[in-house]
Amino acid sequence: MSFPMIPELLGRLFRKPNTNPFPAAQLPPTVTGLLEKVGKGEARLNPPVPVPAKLRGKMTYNRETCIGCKLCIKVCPAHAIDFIESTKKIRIFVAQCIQCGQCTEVCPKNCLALSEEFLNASHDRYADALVVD
Amino acid sequence: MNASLLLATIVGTLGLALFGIFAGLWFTGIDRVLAARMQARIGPPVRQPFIDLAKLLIKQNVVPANAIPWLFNGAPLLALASAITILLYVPMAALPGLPVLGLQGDLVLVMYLLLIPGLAMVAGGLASGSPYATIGAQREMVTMIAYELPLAATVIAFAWKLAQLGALHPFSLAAVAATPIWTVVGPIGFVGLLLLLATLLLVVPGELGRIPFDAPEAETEIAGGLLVEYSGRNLALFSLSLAVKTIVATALVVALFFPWNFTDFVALGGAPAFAAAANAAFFLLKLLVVLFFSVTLVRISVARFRITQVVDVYWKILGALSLVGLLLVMVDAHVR
Amino acid sequence: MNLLSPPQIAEVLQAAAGAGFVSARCTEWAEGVKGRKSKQVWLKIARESLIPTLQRLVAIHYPHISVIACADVGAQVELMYHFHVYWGIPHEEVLVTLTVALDKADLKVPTITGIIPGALTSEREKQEMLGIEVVDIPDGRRLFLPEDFPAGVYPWRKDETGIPPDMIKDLWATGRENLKFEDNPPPPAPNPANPVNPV
Amino acid sequence: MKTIEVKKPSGYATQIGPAHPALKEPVMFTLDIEGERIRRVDFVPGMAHRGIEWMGMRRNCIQVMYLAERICGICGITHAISFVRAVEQIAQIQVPNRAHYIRSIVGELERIHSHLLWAGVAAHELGFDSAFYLAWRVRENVMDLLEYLTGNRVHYAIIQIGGVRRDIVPDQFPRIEESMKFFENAYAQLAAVFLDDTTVRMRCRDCGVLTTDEARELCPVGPTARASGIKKDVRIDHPYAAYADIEMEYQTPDLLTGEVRGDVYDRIVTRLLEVKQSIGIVRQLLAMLPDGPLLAIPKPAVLLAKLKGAAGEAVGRHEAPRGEVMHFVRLEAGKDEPVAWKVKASSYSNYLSWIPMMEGEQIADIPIIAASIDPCISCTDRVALVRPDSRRILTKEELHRLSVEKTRRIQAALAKRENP
Repeated sequence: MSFPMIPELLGRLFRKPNTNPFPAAQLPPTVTGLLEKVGKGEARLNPPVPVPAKLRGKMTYNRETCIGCKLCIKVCPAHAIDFIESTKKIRIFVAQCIQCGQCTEVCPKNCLALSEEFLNASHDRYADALVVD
Repeated sequence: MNASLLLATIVGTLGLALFGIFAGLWFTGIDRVLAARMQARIGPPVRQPFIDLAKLLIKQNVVPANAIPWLFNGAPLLALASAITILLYVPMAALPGLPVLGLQGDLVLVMYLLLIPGLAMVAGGLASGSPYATIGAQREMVTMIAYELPLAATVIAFAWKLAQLGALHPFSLAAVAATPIWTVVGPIGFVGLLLLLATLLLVVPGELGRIPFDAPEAETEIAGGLLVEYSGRNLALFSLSLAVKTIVATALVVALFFPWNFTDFVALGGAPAFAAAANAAFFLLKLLVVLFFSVTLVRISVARFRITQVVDVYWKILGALSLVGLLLVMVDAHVR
Repeated sequence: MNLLSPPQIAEVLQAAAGAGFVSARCTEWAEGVKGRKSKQVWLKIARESLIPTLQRLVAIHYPHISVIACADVGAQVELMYHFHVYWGIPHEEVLVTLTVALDKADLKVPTITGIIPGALTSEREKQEMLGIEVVDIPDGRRLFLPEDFPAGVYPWRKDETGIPPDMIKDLWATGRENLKFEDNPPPPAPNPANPVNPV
Repeated sequence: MKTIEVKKPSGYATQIGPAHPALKEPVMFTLDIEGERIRRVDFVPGMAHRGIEWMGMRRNCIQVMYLAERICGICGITHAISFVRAVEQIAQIQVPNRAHYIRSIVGELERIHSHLLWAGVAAHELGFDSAFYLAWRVRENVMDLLEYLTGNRVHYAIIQIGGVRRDIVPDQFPRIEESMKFFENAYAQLAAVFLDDTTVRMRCRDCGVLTTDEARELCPVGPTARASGIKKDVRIDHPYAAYADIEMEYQTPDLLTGEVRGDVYDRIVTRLLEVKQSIGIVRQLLAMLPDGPLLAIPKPAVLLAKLKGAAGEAVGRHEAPRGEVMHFVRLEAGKDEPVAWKVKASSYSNYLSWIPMMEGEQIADIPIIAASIDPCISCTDRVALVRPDSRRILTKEELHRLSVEKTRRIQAALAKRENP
């Protein structure tokens, strides 16, 4: 009869939990209430887990250097990039983008890059924060 | 029964019901937080069971189409009521007026009353008409039958010892509270009592349906088993009955094995109310320690048993253990 | 046991295929610093000699069936039975692919679950995805498609029995067409046969 | 197959799934049970079928590679490596050796993370939640390492046709070595919790047995086959990537327990042995990492042009954590998209072995037996079929309106029932 879990459990009783309490340790009464307090500086959100250097997050797009060659549209697996005929520029929908970074490699003018911004959740797929153009 | 005794009984019952529910929910909360911390998690706030209860009470109470409505709705009430009635018989920290019906009932009655919440869940499960609930009901009955043997052996050991010491009512809880069992046995009896304590500590998870004996509500096998069709107020009543049963099961262990009070160790001169409060606090502490070792630690350090293994463990291993404990207590009585 | 080289395997299977034999070729592919070669044998055979060739292959070494692949090549549907022999011996595994071409008028093929029960999943999938009838398959029910999937529609076929355009939903375009950006008229409907939300 | 003859015709049918706490993904088991004993089991997959092969035949090869990577949430790189190797054989692209080594290293790290994820899920199926938290806590280390090396915890996007897109540079070696050391002593603790624990042994020994000849006939792959004593491992049988350069051994349970019984316990043993083996492989490959270019054809545009000219068919294989993954690809000159693309995931071959495992067992064992082959149902379901209703796509507002209407209807019905 052996129960190897017991020493591990009792040991853990006197150590800090492993969970990173981002954004808050317990669920606040109302999330919007908490966010307002944070806005007014009365409350503070716990920081997320630190992110490594070359994390593939939200797209960034330099509109000036783009020449409208549409190569990025050709390699994008997720149809995340739309071409704007009138201005010969592109528009990227972050909600569809799968952060593969293939367009950043194929672009002859290097105007596309992946930032380290990963907090992109939103209720509206086409919110302003989620459309890069 | 004259009017004042009737009035005292009613008030006592209401008080004990509130205490059972309130302390039960607090202990469930503490149990969840301790379990979380031991698994390196933050865990919910300690008042989480109260929040769950409030949420359940405002949720819709769905009665399935092919269920038997009166039995389906009656079972949770029966479960809660019977769990509270057991509280009336269990002695708690020698507080005046407790146990409310201490003179009428004894250990055998408590053993039978312990079965009624389980039977109520079985009735509720069978009445809800879902295949998962039927399987859960079968398993609950088998679990109840299984843990009767070690529980009975332990109770008989106490009664035999008290009868041997010449007690008038060997099964009565007052007699058990009066003579702490550890002081009246020799070294062999001491070992026997240790075996019986271990058995009773492992019977508690069976009574409460906690891992490793939670086959009736096995979440990953039959999706909540007995309680799969319950929601809203009915589920709230069942969770309350489980909370009260937590107090009952641990109070039984404390009443049998640790009947001492705080005042036995430290002579408190002050007002009797102060001594009563100290005793009550000491009693709650004893409950918590028993809860930790018999429920919290056990339910996170082992996996869930199949129903056949539950019967094997209770009849073969714990059954043998408790019978050996009983024999040792008997042998000890003759050797001294 | 003595291991046959890929050409020898091709020869032995060609003999077993008899009249049904069409063509065979062996290929190799090396990877890594040491350049150890992995070996493949590709055989094209007729439907009738599928079972005898497979029985001969079982005699060489009990094969592991990976999957029955398929391709719609216009007039015919080709089934590629991918087997592996000499598994269990380090670096010696040989891929043996038996390609059976069935013309669309008569899409029948004998089941091989008698010899290798593990092929049942593959055969059931080919039945529902290509409309092939596997003769005396032990369990011919649908596998991946829902029961109420329209009969007569076979998703992997490229002809008219394939997926009709109106069943295609371009989910990535959902909601994009009625977006109003100041400098951007809505993009054209991506699939003319399936007008996206012609509001 | 092991068939159970049953005297009494009693018993009734019950059903587990498609949505059930034990199943992490939708698959439906229909069971003929008698009391607690299972007489006959039938399963219906296909609820998570997303039409990836159909979509693949309408995209060029670079796009298909990222599509392949998303067939499975846990073993993304296995599908990417298999597809890419098939296309490279057709287009005759020789991949530089450094890329082979990096592919194998990330493949082995993914095996560690996948096996630990499985160990946690299996513990949860047994009701042993502390082991679940322990396994997933230990797994966080390799997830952070993968995020450090490839920029993302799950979908690594490190594979490209003709090589890899990111390098593992020497100043990342200490971080990798530190993780491998962490995993060595974590392995000892996991082995104790999962193998020596009495209750786990009570639940898993001789439960869900797949005998050796059943395993040979039904052609399961990966740990499911090796736990029944079948020596089948693509990394050893089929020389590819960096695995051709190192010596490895088939991980069967007798290496640790001295016997092979083919039950759930042996599958736990096989997977834990593989975690230990993977640690060794990663260290070996890091030591032998050759230098050289990362990509045979650096510019994607040039690569696309070359692929457009390629023609032929080939098979790409890789040993996924759950077993052999195989992609059959056929390209035609002048066409961007593959003419034929057949994906065979490991659970595709392991599905059939559920039947002999479950017959004769108790209901309580279904979750752990179902989980013991580590099913990846999203891998195996790949065609999405939307109900062909004639109406157009429902926008969010319309869906919201429909659900509000439905709630009103239910409330009206309830009100009518309360006071008819």
